[in-house]
Amino acid sequence: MNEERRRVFISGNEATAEGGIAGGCRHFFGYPITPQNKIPEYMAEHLPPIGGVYLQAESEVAAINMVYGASSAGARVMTTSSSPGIALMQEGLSYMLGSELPAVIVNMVRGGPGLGNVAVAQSDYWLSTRGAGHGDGRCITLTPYSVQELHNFTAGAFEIADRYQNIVMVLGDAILATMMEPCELIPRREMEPPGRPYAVGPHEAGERERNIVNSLWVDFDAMEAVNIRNEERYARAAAEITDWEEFGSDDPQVLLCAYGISARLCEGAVMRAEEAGVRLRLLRPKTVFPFPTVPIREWSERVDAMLVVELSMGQFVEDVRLAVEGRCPVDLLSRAGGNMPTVSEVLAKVREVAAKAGVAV
Amino acid sequence: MQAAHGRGPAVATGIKRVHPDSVVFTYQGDGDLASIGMAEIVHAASRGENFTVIFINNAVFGMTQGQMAPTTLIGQKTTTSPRGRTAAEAGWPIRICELLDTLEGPAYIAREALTTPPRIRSAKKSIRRAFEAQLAGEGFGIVELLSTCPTWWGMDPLEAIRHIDDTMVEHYPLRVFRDRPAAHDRPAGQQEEAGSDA
Amino acid sequence: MIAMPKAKVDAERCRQCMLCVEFCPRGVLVVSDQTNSRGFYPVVMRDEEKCTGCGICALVCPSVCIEVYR
Amino acid sequence: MREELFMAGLGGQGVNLAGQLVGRAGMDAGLNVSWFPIYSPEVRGGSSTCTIVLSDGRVGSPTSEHPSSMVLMDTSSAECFAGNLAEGGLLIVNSSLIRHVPVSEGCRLIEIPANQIAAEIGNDRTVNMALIGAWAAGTGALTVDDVARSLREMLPERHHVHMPDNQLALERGAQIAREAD
Repeated sequence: MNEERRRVFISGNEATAEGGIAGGCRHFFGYPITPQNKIPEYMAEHLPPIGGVYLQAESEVAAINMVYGASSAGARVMTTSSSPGIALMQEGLSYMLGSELPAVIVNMVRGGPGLGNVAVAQSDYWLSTRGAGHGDGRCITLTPYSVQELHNFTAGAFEIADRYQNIVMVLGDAILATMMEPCELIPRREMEPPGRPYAVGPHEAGERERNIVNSLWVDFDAMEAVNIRNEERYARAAAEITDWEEFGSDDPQVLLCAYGISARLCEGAVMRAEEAGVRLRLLRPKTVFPFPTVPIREWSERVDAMLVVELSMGQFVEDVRLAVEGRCPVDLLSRAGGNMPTVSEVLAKVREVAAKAGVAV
Repeated sequence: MQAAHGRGPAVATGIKRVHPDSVVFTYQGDGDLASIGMAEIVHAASRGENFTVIFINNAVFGMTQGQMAPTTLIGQKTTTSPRGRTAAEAGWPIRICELLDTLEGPAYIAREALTTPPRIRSAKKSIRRAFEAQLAGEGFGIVELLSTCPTWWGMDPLEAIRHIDDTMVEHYPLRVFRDRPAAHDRPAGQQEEAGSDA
Repeated sequence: MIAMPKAKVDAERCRQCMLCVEFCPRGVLVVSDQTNSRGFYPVVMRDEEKCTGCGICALVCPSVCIEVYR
Repeated sequence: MREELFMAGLGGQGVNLAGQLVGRAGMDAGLNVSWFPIYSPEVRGGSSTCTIVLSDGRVGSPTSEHPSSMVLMDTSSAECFAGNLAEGGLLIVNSSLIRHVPVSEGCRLIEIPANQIAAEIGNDRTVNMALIGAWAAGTGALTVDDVARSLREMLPERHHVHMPDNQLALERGAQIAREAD
């Protein structure tokens, strides 16, 4: 695409909102919660002048059900929230997964459980990749690590949601939401409606069968069929959209695994790898569901040890261990509640992990 | 005891049903009580739960940086109604006291304003009365307090007080809506506290 | 404890909203020329003899940082 | 090239705006940058800090353990944060409010009477600009012209009337920094 892209210095929240608009979102339903308030505020400012709809719901429960309605009516629709609000949305998420409907949800994760605090955390990893409400459905989960990626991933999420008829969760955090960085904006343009043959809405008599959006399947086989279709979607997504980036030594002794803001800390550690005296490489997933199992498995046969860094008490590390299947030691450095390890602490842990694995330093 | 946003009346119900002799109250803002917690407040009031609700109405979500609330006035600019609230987009501001006054459950319902010394004294009196209703086992009491948010209204504190007296009370009239049994028959927002030195 | 009524402002907690200055019937409160550690110019008593200890300043103070002795 | 700047002051002193200006000016100068704030929960009053990373390579971590430069605007910030400065780093303090600050050996200290400069200019809101001018001249990471140009871009048109005051404050700060070296 040969369009000129404007480079601006903006916050992650603003980049996310503008990403939504660039991705074709014209309907936004939300409810205030820190640290993502700049997103609904941006939408309230920018959507009505371009013919879009911004509506502040009375709660997150209402917001996600407005999303459910708008999606079933054929719209590219989005909501954003932060951890406690996403927890409230789980009913709606589950209904949408059961009804096989697309939507884009952004979660700027904050400390928890409970009301927690408004500081950085990554403790909604399970909520997003496993537990989007009851039942078997799962959210395709993207993990940006910069303001630019928040913008690009949010914009691209609508396409992915429609392709797999599934919810796409963009998993940010309180730092990515509030920090500012340069960002090249994807131009807004008029977009065709996504053309969902299953959507409800007005149509000429005889034009098509009437559509029913539903997640109630009393018949066992019909209910199972929904789950099988979803599993097929996830298998296709694993083959088609699994994404990650690697950075550092081509012949690493220790592989760092981290996503989102933790990957930024690890990138800092790789830049100072000589201080640890270890050859170091970072593998950072850009998608965590589907998960980059294959590259992690491949590295597990070549490195002496892996170190996972996450701002939760050991959620993401489970997926890494499932990919490694015991081929190499996998250690964990975790902080929670708004605390983050420093780059020096990451490097100290790398030294420790390397020594344990018998790496000559 | 900290409850989730909007769930205060449900949590208070749980506490009061375990400890009926304890004094229980909730302290809720307008976003909390009139938006996400609308179901909880209506049902607690309808059940006539024997606790007291202090309801702070400043017509804005203050803690999350000034978004539109259900009580935001028509035309009022907030961070999520940047061109001013319109009824067409966001509906009309909700009058909680009037709404709860349609229910049989409540014993005491009043709206006061925290603006001038006489009005603040009147508010204290209403709060006292609501707690007395609880102590006497008369049931649910709520006092709505119109209060300022200078930061998100973009006013200095004095302008904000004037804004309540000049504008907000027009939509939210100061009144004792319900006092059962009507022990103290008086209009809100006017009467001096007995024995006051002012 | 002194016999004379007086209002005492906790300068550290004062946020210079000026409501007490506005409502004081005797006009005995003014803004200090020194900031507190949070960068506000707190209210101080100018004319202690004129204070009647009526308590209006404490009543209107949103920061609850005025105590009245009488 | 990599510069990690940490700024701290009271809410209302313009810490974040000045930090965003440095980030924006870094971007305009072709660098990779990040600006990362920590607010205290209170809107009025309370401390306010931010970290700006400028780099011609990857930014990596947007936070900094030992910033290579610091701008501290009030007493409590000086007490809390001055000790975190990197070895050989540059410390710029608002000497109108900060009377004493301990400086580690090998670090440079530049004292800018920023409130006084702003008072002389007759514009209270230029305190942060005097300090940023000193930072630019003291580190050489950006020029004062870079910063002024980006400030003009950042400010809404209706605030352009304040540009001469801001420019003057930037230059006064820079001048004191140059003389200190």
